[in-house]
Amino acid sequence: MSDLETFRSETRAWLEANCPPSMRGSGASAIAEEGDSPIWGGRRAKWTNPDGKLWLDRMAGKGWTAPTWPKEYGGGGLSSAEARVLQQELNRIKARPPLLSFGIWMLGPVLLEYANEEQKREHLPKIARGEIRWCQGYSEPGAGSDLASLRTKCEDKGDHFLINGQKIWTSYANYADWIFCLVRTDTSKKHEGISFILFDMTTPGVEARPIKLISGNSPFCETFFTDVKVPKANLVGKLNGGWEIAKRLLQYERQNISAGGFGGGSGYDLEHAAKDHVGTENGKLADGDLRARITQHKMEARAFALTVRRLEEEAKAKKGPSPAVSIVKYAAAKVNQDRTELLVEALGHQGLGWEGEGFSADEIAATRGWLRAKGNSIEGGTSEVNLNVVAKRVLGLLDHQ
Amino acid sequence: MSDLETFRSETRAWLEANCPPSMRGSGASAIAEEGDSPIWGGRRAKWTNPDGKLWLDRMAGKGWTAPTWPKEYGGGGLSSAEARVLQQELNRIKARPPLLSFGIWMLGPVLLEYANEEQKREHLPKIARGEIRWCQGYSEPGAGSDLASLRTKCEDKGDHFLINGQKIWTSYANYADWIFCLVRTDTSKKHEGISFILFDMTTPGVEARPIKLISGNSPFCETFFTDVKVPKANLVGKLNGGWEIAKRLLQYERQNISAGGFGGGSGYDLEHAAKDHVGTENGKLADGDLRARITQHKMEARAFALTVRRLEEEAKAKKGPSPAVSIVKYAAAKVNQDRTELLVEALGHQGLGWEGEGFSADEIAATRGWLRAKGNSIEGGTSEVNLNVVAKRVLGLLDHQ
Amino acid sequence: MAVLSEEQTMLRDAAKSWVSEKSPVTAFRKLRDSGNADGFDRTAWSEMAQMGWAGILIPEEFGGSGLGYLTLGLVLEETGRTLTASPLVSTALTAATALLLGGNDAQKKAWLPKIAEGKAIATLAVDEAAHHAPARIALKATKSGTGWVLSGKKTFVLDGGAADLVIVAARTSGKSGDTSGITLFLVDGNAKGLSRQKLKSVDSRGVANLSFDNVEAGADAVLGSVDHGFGILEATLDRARAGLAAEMLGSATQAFETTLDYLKTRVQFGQVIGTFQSLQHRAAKMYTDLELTRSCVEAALSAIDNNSNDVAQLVSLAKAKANEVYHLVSNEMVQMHGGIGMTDAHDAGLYLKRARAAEATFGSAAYHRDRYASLLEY
Amino acid sequence: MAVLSEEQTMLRDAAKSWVSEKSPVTAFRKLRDSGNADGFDRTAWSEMAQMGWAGILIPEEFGGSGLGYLTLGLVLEETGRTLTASPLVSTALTAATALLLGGNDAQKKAWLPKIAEGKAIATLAVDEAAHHAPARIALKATKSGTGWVLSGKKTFVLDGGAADLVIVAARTSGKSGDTSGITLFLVDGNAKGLSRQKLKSVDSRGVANLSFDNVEAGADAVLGSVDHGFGILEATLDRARAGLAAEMLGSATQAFETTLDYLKTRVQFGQVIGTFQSLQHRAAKMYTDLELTRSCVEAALSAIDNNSNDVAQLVSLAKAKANEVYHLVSNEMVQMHGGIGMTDAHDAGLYLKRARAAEATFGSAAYHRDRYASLLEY
Repeated sequence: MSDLETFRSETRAWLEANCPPSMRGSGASAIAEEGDSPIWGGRRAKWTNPDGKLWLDRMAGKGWTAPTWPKEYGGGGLSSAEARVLQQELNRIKARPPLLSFGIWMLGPVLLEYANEEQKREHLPKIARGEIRWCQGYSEPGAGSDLASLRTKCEDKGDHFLINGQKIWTSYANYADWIFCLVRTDTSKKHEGISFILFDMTTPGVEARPIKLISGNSPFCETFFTDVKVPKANLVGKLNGGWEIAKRLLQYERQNISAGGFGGGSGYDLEHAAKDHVGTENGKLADGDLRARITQHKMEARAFALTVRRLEEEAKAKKGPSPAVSIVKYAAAKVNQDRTELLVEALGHQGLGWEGEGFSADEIAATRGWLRAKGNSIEGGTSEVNLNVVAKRVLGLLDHQ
Repeated sequence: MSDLETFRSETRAWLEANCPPSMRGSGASAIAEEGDSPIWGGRRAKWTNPDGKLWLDRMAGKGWTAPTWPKEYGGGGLSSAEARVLQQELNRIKARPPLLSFGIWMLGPVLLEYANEEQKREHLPKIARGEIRWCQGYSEPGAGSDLASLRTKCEDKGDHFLINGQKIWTSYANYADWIFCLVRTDTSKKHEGISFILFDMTTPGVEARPIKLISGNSPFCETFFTDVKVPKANLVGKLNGGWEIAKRLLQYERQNISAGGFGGGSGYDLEHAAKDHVGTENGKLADGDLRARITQHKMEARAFALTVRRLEEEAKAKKGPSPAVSIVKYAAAKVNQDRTELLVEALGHQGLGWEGEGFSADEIAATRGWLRAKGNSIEGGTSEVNLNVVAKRVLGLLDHQ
Repeated sequence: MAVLSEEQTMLRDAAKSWVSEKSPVTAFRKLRDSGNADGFDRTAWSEMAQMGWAGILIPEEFGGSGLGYLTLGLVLEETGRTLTASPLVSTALTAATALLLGGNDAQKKAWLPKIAEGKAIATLAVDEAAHHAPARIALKATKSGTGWVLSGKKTFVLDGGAADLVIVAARTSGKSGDTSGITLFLVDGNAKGLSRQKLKSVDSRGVANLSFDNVEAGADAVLGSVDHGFGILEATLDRARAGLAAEMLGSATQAFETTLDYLKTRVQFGQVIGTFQSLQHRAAKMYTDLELTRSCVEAALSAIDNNSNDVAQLVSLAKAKANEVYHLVSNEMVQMHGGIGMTDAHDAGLYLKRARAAEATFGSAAYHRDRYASLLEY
Repeated sequence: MAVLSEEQTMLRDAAKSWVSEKSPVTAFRKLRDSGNADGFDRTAWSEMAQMGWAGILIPEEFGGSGLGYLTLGLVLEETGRTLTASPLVSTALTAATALLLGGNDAQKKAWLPKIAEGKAIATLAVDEAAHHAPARIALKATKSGTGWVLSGKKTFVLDGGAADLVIVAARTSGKSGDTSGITLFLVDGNAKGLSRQKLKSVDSRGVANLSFDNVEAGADAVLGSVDHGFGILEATLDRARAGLAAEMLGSATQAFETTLDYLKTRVQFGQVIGTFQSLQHRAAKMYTDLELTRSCVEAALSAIDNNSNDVAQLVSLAKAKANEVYHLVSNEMVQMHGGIGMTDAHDAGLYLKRARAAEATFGSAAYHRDRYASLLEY
């Protein structure tokens, strides 16, 4: 039996023994919308279900919340092959993710690459154990697609930095313990005047106001900084060297999206919803028009999933990401928006409830998920920016003069 | 009985008496592709069917080849209301157009507006009588969408102009008697260095080479000018004042397209072709996917026709074209391309014949028409240019800086 | 824009100014946040009625102006621009049409003047499931003595919670799916045995599920003739669809104009984003679709006014195109506004939500494509 | 691009260089203008066979290399890039597959070595009308003595005019539309009673209509078992569809790259037109579709090589996506080239014509969407 197969059987056995029954079964993606879900961890985690804490601690104990990170930083030290096996085994028993964390998805990888030893030892283990919950301070009201035009000021006051400004679309800032933040340390240059810095959200002068979305949820905040004092040791990488880190982190963010595409919304299965509400004629959906469009979508979704897998294999073989990864974020957004639109259409009026009597939980989730999905082509780089990137970096087309 | 109704009954009676039986019944649009169709008139017209000449002469006699032009220039002097009645009566008996003519559609209107009295008296009656067939010398190999970058040189040699250069996409130049042509009379300016000039295609130094299209037809030519001597009296409007005339003429060209949209290709009716080849299940096309797309197209085609009618009514009421006319060329091209694509799809392999045994004439016409239609979004201003125009002139969006 | 009579132009302009003064989008937002159970503002509705809008379809003898459908469409387009939620569609358009097409003199006398005055809210109750399907009527009406007893349910009835009069499509013979055997009944909104469940829909309009438990209706409650109600029902629905399409055209047009303004002001990469060609072309295509749709909506409304024989075709065309263009524009409104368009504080979400609700009402685009194809027999 | 073995990489590179040297688009154009009746160049075909391409699917014992479908797909992608017209699809892919899946040892011995050598042209004759419909088999095979007699017609048979061997799907029981009652027969291309009408198709490939007038076939001509040929037929078609999808992917990729080069060189308004954002976004979307399609094509071919149980699904996915992307790219190739793309002298028209012919072969996108939905039981 190959090492990998040994690893698989051991993993399977361990999961059988250690994954609490209440942590099995789907729903993780739905939970991801709720800010107070225990699975996000952090200082202020509310353990509505103690099994959540148990599951997190057991997985963190093995370093499997961050399977491929080095052991010395609280990771599992697994090879990507082993990590894939672990994920397959987790999927097999429909285990909930032990920890949802921007620290693991986005910050960790760049700290491993750009942070100094002290910063790694300080932050990575706490991320892996789910002790500290992080949020991302990137966009500003005037700096959306054009992120590098950000203006949040960071002044060198000798023994500390002083930060003043405003961020927007900071995910769950109202629940986060720390923030990784892009700040302007030189106003004379654009990209070369940006630094990447970390600080505690409880520092005086930090205020996070949740933003209510059209879906009714508030996964994002406006975050205000007024004379926030930050130790100089919290700067990651070089002063004015933050843009490179910022771009790399966005790559990880997009790869993270690519891993599964956008989920969220209702678990309601599209063709079954259509069968229930539109009916069938000798086995086929009665509405041939809708059936054709559902199929077109399902094919595109399948093609997307196959592409993500192919790109992973190629990246593994080539020891580097294929240029095609830049299409993934765009495609992921389109696939999820098409799915949620079709689901709402298939449900008819039942898919257009806001709350209260007359609508099932799945139906409400479908409505909310459809609305939430509109953000997929905006958050983390708009689809327009994605297409610009493909045109210029991959296809080699030039800027308009 | 209103004057208009009197006019209608008189017109109907006259047409009954004067439209030869062989000139009734459809087919005009198909004929439009054939360069040697008698209905184009001109010095070299081949009257394969003498009725064609008869029909032309009778209509020209009443000035009804150019119904709304003033009588003194060979027109019918009709009001637009009367002209509409005439058209309705022609349609009623499925009369073929007595004359297909770029002279009537495009050149005539601008001559009426910009030419001097002598030029009007010289050219308009011959156009109306179909004695002189005209072609359009606009595009050049290097000046397509960017028409104003044209380089065909026109030098003032004191007693005459000397023209050197090359035109492309000159419709039926190989059959035309005269050309209306855009030339560069000042190389120091772009738009302000263009003049609008007329000359005889038999002038020494003029050569027209047909271009074979992907459809197999050759409705266009490359036209070469080598030291072509043109009388100075042939300049229309001011020297270097040709761009205004050029733009106005393009408007007439697009309005002319708008009148009926792009036709051509097979008369084969879309849903009947689909019924024949795809079959039906309890009255509906067996292929629900194709049925939905055919319907989407038929709805768009109907919406387009209704829009053309509405714009005409509004223009009449407002005494001026609605800004919305600028969408017509774009929409007309899309509608015709969708129709021809769907027809070929509905016909399956039978819609993919080039010539010879195994395919009916209608099927071959469908194939050729589908290929020819690809040019609809290119000729007379590409769809991209149309959309730019709408964005800037109608929606008031600015150029990229 | 169709060529209008002076009377129509005056009414359209009056609507424009009233809507912008009295009923901007902020008014609808306030209504939504107030949790108003009716789903519309009764004060605003009485003002609309005073301006004669509730009686545009109703002949002068019954207290209206009888100006017709194209005229009502002009008003609906204006109210649609600001998402004004009112009984215009349920009462002044749909119910009034049913009474005009099917009502006897007594029925007209009883209801039309009240509707024209804005004193009565009325609605049509057709569908019984999530998708529009006028022939799928299972709600049973059985003879009892001289009258009838109704039992069954109706779903997503516009203003069904507030309605004083509910015009109910009931099954008097045959089975669900048959076009024959359907009869229309006038039922009092407060009739015994009728229970109404007000729904919280995504677009905050007043819709309700109604359930009928042996609701009694007299012989005089029958609208039109027994078992042959489908003709009136379809004709009524076609007029309702055309009017709703006009409202949707207004909403889509405003959504487009608001987005266009944003394209002209929002700066990124040192440029007003409206200078980016891909956005310009998308905007130009939306404008094209809006113009095509306007032609269809106006043609459908005029065909109704002229009793043309192609009303059904033109109405399905108009509703399908209105669905498609409002769907597209409402999505682009969010996308082109970027993050701000995702916030509840911005209007984009309100247009998006109204779009889908209106698309599903009286037939989706797919429903009308199928109907159009069937009318053309393929 | 899938992760390839060294052997696959070598073969792919060999194909790349042979195609660019010996079979550029100009070669196909010359073939077309020469009015060659076969629809392919026999010298080129024997060169391809010498390189082993005709035997990629055929086991070594029968003179092939048995490298499998993903490998053949690599070659087809390269030949597709330059629109190379050859019997690869009809013979090396489709007919070879049918023999491998259904043939007995004698039949394999008789034909596979000749195919691998490039000495025999073979094809599969299925459809009898304008649209692909594998169960709609009316061509009748009736028992006569120990053998059979075939009568009926087949349409648009690839290389049907040049084929030495025609594998015919015939009806031995039941009625057209039934999946049972279909039997496959090996028929000599020159058999008595078989008349072949070579067609001039828009893409100039060698297709023919065949009519069978009491064509005799011995008992040993039956491929597989009587009345149960549909299983082999569908399995064969799925492999043919996947291979054709690979060829189409190659054509679409080249059409895209040629267009991209033009965008980088053509100047209008003082700009290289590739700098216009609307064209950039359209190009980026085409690139995205090409990448998605590549994943589907490679997944389908690998699934065939691995005998996965989802071959049918993945193949319909791959063919549908290949149809859609080649359709889109071939249209954009003409549009983005402008006037020059409309001329017969330019390659755009050749790609456009091949696109539609390939789309219609072995099932349109709509056909495979319908099949995919049926496989998923909705």
